[in-house]
Amino acid sequence: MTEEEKKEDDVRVGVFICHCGSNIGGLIDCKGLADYAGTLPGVTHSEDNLYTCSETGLTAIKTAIKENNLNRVVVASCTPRTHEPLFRECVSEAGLNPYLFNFVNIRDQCTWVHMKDAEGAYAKAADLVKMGVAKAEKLEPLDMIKLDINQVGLVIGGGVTGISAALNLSRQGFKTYLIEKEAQLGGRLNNLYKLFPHDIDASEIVNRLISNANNPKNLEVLTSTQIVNIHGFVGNYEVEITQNGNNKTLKVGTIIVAVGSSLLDPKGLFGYNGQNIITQYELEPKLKNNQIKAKDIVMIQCAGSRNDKRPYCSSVCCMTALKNALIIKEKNPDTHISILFRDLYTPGTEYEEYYRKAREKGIIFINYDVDRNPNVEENQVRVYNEYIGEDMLIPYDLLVLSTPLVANTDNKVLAQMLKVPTESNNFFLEAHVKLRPSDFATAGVFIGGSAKWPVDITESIAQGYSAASRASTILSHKTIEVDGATSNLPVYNKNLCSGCEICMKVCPFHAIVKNEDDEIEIIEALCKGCGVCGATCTNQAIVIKHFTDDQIMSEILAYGGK
Amino acid sequence: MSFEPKLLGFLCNWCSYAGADLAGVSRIQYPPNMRVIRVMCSGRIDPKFIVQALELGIDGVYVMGCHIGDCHYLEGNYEAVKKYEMTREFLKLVGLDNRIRLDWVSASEGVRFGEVVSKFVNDIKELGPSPLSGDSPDKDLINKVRAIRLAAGSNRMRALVGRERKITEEDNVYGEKYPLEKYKEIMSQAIIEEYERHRILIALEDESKSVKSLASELSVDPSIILEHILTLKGRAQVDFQEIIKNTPIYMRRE
Amino acid sequence: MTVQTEESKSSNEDWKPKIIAFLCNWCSYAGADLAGVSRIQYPPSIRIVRVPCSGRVNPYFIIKSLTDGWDGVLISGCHPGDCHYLTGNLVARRRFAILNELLQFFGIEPGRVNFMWASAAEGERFAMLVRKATSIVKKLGPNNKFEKKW
Amino acid sequence: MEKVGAVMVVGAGIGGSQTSLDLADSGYKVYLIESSTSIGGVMAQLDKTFPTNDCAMCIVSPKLVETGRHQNIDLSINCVIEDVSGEAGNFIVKVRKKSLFINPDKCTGCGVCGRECPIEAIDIFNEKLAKYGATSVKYPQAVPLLYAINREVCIGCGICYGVCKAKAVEYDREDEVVDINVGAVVLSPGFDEFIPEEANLYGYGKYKNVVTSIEFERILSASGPYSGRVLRPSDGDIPEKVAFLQCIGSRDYSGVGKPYCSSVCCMYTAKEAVIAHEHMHQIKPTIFSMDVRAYGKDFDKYIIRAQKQYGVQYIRSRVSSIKEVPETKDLRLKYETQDGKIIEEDFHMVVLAVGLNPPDDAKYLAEKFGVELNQYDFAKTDLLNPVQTTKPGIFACGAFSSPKDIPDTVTQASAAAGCVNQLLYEKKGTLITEKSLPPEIFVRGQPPRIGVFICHCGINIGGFLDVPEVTRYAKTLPNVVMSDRNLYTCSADTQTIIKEKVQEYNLNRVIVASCTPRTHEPLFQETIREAGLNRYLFQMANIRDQCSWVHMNDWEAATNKAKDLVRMAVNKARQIEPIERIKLSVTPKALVVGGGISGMVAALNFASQEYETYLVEKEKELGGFAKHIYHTLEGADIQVYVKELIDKIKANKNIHVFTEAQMENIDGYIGNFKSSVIHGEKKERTEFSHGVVVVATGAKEYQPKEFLFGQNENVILQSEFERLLNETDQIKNKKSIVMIQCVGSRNDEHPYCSKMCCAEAIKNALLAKELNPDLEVTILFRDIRTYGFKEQYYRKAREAGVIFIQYDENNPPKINSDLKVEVLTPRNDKIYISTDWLVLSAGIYSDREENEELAKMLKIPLNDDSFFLEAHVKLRPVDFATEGVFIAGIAHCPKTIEDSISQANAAVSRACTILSKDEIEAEGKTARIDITRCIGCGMCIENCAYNAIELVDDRRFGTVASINQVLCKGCGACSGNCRCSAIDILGFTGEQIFEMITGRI
Repeated sequence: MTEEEKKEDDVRVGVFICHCGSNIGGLIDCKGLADYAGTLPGVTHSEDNLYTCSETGLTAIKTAIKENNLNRVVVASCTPRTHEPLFRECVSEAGLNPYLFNFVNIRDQCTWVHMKDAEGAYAKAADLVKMGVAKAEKLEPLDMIKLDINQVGLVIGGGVTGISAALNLSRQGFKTYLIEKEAQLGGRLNNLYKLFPHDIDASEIVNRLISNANNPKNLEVLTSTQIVNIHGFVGNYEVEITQNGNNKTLKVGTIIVAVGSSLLDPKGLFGYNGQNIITQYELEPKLKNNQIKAKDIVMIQCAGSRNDKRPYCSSVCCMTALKNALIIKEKNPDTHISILFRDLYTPGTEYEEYYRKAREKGIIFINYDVDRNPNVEENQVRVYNEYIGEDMLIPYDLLVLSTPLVANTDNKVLAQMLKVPTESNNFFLEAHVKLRPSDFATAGVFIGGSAKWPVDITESIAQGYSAASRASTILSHKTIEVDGATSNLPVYNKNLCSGCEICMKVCPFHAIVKNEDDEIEIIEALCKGCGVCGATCTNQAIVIKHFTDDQIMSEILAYGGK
Repeated sequence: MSFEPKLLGFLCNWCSYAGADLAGVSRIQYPPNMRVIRVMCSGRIDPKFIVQALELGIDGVYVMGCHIGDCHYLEGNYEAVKKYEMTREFLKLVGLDNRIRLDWVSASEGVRFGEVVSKFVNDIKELGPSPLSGDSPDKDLINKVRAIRLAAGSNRMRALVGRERKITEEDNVYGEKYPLEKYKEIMSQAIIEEYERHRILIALEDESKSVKSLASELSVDPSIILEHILTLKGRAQVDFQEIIKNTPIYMRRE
Repeated sequence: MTVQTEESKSSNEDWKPKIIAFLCNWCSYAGADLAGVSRIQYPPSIRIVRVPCSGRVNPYFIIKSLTDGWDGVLISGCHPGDCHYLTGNLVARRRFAILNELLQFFGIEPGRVNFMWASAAEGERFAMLVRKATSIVKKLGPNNKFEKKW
Repeated sequence: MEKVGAVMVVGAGIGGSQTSLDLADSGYKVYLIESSTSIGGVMAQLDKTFPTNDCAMCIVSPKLVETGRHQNIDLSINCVIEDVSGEAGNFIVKVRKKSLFINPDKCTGCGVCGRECPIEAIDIFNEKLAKYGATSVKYPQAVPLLYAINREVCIGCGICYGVCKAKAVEYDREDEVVDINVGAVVLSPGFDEFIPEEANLYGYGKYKNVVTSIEFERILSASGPYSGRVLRPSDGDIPEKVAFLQCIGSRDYSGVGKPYCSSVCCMYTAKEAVIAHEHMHQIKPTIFSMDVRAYGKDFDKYIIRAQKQYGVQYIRSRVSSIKEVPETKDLRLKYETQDGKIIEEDFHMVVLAVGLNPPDDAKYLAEKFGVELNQYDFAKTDLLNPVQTTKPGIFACGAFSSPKDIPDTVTQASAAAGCVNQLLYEKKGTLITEKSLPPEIFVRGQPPRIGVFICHCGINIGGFLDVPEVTRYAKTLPNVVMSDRNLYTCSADTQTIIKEKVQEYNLNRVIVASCTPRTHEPLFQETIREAGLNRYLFQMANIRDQCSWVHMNDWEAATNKAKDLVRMAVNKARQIEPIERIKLSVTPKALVVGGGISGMVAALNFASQEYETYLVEKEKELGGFAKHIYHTLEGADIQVYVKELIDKIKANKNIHVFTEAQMENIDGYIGNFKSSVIHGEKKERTEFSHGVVVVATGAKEYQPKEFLFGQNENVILQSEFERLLNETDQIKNKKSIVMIQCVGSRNDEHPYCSKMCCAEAIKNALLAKELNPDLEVTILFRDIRTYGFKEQYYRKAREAGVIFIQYDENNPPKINSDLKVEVLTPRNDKIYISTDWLVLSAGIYSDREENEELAKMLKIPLNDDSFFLEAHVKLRPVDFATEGVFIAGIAHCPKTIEDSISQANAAVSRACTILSKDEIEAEGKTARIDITRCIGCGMCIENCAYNAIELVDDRRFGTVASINQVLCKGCGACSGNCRCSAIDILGFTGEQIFEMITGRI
């Protein structure tokens, strides 16, 4: 008997009631229930077994299918959440399409919870079986959506996160493209002098990463490259790029976003003038070729961050300030350095120790309150000190502002191309902060580094690897199967659809698009099957496979029907 | 013997269904009156499912989903709330609104699942059997509930409820948040209008009638009936048939 | 050279009459358009020929239509006084009064050729007239008075 | 300041559209600014219009379509005037074009967004009786057919963007502010009707069945919410007894309404009553009125027909109160009859004839344009030139200056254009761009190569019939070399595709199967002309409005019908020939017949535009009827005005005056008239040629036979009385004067109102009272018709103690030899008034023999009151059916002096649309005679309403008919009964129609 199912009207349902030892059989008369099932319309075979999920139970199902050439199977036992895959596998082996199977829960949601009311439990079980059979009659064969995967990875952004992700992916054997907007890799790292907490030379890290990136066999680096447009979906992306003038299209399976973040333009912040009032980032190159001669240095933390315009902490500026202060102190110990801070973020073991070292070196830390910002005068800073209850005047001939990292201005454009969301500060928004930090809701796109949230180098590298491994879960298959129970706009409903695009707006996975001849199209590969679009479609044109209106209505009618 | 309510529950697969299973595993006992239909997400519940159940005489319908923010599909339960609120406002027109309920039960709240189901069974017991249950429920009420089901499924209502959340909580096409109370006003106005219009369509199914006879049958002011007849004529669902003694008679057209 | 369409004339219930309609451009043609704009449905039995004025309809057109196998003819112009060309429809009215007698003389059943007035705002009335004409011609059955020309 | 050859017209109702068309046809660039989203104004809301009862939509939409498409008219809708600077000849107006949130270039008006919009907003066009979506068009036949989003009610759900296939919806579309440089401005913002909300003493707003007259228009309209069935808003039943209440918010001194008379309510109420009865024969209309002011041409006849033929009952009484009967929602009216009885009567429905207020933005416009408003907030205009506002270079026409009906509005619209001509005539033609067209490809004799373009129109056609199948089918038809289908054939990009295909397949016939040719034929004809094909090598098949939209649920039948329509179009296309439009030269000179005020004003207007003008007057000197009038009711000095006109004419070198002159002969046709006149005592004869004729021959004062006129020298006419008052002081020793109105008017001999006698009587009565305060003045009247702002003088006369007694038409007052007047009052008790002078208000009559002579020469008709009959009472009130001949003054019908002046300027403006062109193009689709078959029987001549046919002798074929292409309109009435089928109409030839008939078996 081949896979093709029987004719539509010739529905032949088989019902299998499970005793589950005494968990069900102990409370209700399973035999009676099986006989009752036999009387239901469309049921040609019903039986009860001690343990349907056992080997004997499964073989019983397979033989029953063959003997009575059943084209629908209903199993009444425990919960589908654990056993549905098992029974689908079983019916499929018997040549029946796995979706022509329906599960009725008469244990966890019936016998186990109505132990003192056997009669009520039996009545409930009977109704549930009746509803299960009614839905079974309306089931249609579905096939898993096979999706061939282009086993090529793409990493956008050649900063430390991007390089690590690309290295990781290419080392796993996947052909990987690494594209970078600027002329050379390294991103923000090129600008830094030393890296906390071990004061390793930034250029050393960069060169190591770049050298690795340039020689492994299946990694192709494309610098000064811009993305024009991205089409397609998981496993089948086509990314149009331009590299100084000539356009190319890369065919890739997954995309890792590692575009990092950018510096806040300090104009108008505490009288910034670029000469003796500069930012930490402008200080780094000066330290490198040690042009710093200043005697009194003042640093102001949280300059332009943790206010209502940018209500977040960039997590790297405190450590950067300490690092630079220590380097200066080392060069000429008698420079007076005072750091005005609101809260000093040095989490973890090494960072806290770094802070302690700075204190020992005599760097003065003065706390200021958020609504009494220090104000910068000609060559002194006036700051209110809570402890002494009055303003302190700290002279400076060099003032360094620890400004925050902000989201790239072009994040929105990339987000639109990838059809992924950005949060209120325009950083990229991951699928779930705890459970899926490196995924996007839209399948096939992953995220790492300060493109998601400002993080330091170690965290960036870690997130790079995480994104790479998440991507490899897809790239490692030639084809992947996506659950068949997705939403669908069938041909026979095409003239019903008015094109109002409400389904597009209500689908969080951007699985519904308008194709070029302006018709609504559902990308089943991206659809998770939640069915919200089906319940929302104004002209009731969208069908939710395996949970169609018809099927659910038949369950209601079976229960409520007189 | 005492009244045993017939209840129907729609449980979302990832949270409330799992909660129900957990109640089973923990052997929490609760009354057996509720039959469960599993759906992938509470957002899948179409208002017509709920109203169809009540129309068949089921005494109560319970819709359960994940807590806000937990939804496996991110925003499914947000949509469920809006559809539930609309259904409730429709059912208020026939006094059946207290027979439906919406609640969030997470996969770890086995105990709570038992409690809420028991409470629902008791509340419905107190309320008594649905006026539509029994073997000869009053025909007028059946037509009213059927009108509600058709109205809730109408193109206009599905558009309004489909866009409500995004427009009032995020932004509409002009980039502004539309004030919620104003949207609710539009919704309530639309609900009443579509309800009355579909009652007219049902009343015209068996025979053509005049505005005045429809007004008395539906106990709605004749001038409002006239306005509805005009709109239905615009939608080519109703048409003018003839004039008998100065009174135009309208017929159903499909 | 005329082309044969596959539609053949079956004489049973679902036979659809083919009616040619001469509509004056300024009033009745506009009325037909308004029926469209207001989505008023009427039987698909008529094929409309636009003429500048009902006065343009030469009696010979009507007779030619009947001899060439149309089952019915409809001529519609502006209400008296509305005519864009002042008196075109009055000329037509006089002409068709005489033509009616001639048609009876030929043995054409009354109702197969009908004259009517519809203004640009009377979409619904136009649809009602088409329904009426179609039902009359349907009752009269196919036009087999003349030997077929094709 | 350099003058600009462009004009701005503010407000695109029927007035604004007419002015724009006149000016655009005379070579000016016109910027037509409309505040709402479609042109047509209030007239588009009307079902039928008085006095001819023709359907408003039938006559106004062709004019609106023409306005929308005219090459020289730049129409902008949804606009607000922001700022005005400059002076006559050169204004700069800042206009804000508010965004429609829909791109006008892309929107094809297919309407899917309106249908899918979930919002239901109140439809103001249908006066709140219906609802439409937040995205809507004002009414189905709107011009331009554009949808707009009403931002107040729109919730921003985005559905319209999704469903619009033309991607025309742009939510972020900004307003556009533009500075427009024009030489003159014409304000025609129309009026707003009085809303009786506050004065709900008549229950409006409280009782459902009390509606205003404008709402009743929508109830009557076949395209209105009730599809033309008159239904009661309370329960949808047909009201048998309908009461119409006149003067709601007019002639109201209580401060709620306005003190003036709104001029049009008497007539539109009579029309609404007539049409209501016509739609539903069971309706019995009753009209509660004071005076019935039916003063216009054929208005009185209309009232008489309403009473006799349609059973309309008039009760002369003011209804005191209306109460609603709760159960039946009927209305109980309480009123007092003429003979003093108080009656309570139930009606099913009440219609309040609301008056006309100035437009809501009158103050705003006045302040922006710097024009003054009069005490009633209407535009203040010059007493003797009602279109000239207080600011030079800015004119006002229509209801903005005073409440008036459509014929007067259209006349004033042309008058305003006439005045603009006088101001900017040097700049004519400077700003308009002639389209440069490629030479026409010669196709005659080539085998037909037909291209067929089938339209989807988004889903409007494609959604209901199988467009690909129809396209495939079209390809199989003989001579069709190419057929393809497009989403929107009328969109701008598809026009380029059509042009490319014409080149690529070198097509010589093009067929478009889409919507109605009425609105889209000119667009496609223009496109194929730009591709080098003669305009007329084009055919349309209407497969939307007359196929897909009306057979929505019958996919198969609709597809078959579409195939048939396409084949019929192809069959006809095989027979079409290119048609040349005949060009005619124009002699830039004008002839004005009649030297009264109208004639003189017309002649001066022509001359001021440097057109040579011939003025022919049959008397010894100029002046005409107005010579013996001293002042108008409003106080303008006519004697001085007439003298000034005569001096200006004598001084003007462009005007040749012929006095004591008689037209000997006028022949030729538009643009090429040749006339000869016999003038002076010595009866010299002069010949001259000219391009246009203005008939201003005036009319005569009625010489009464009744009331002992002629036998007793104390029985005098109003004109004589005015002379006595102004030149003698005999009035001082008179004790009592009695005036009798409607002498020689509104009777069987002259069944029309002479319009100016009431005003004359009240003017003289006031003057007499002023000269001799304790003089007793009694006016015996049938109706006092002091319409518009003249109402205030009627009020003054009453306050001055003049006694008004109404007499019934059937027993008029009697007079005996010793001047004792016996009159029967409405309460039918007899009273006797002795009088020193009996003053008769004699009407105006027109002498048939005198007019007949001129009528024959110009081939123009007279109506049965022997006044001249204009082409169309509403839309062409100053034109004759015969092109190139125009009418002004009381030769058209009795009217006041300022109206005559307006009509004179209007006639000149209409004439300038011809004189301003070196050559004019005649309509292409005209009749052609095959003289070999014509036997010269002359049957066709009677049928031609435009006298375009005459019998001529031909050398070879004897007397044959010959058609003047210029005058022929192509209606085909002549060809219908040509016995030897010698006449054919190009574009609708017999051959073509035969092919369409036989093509379909």
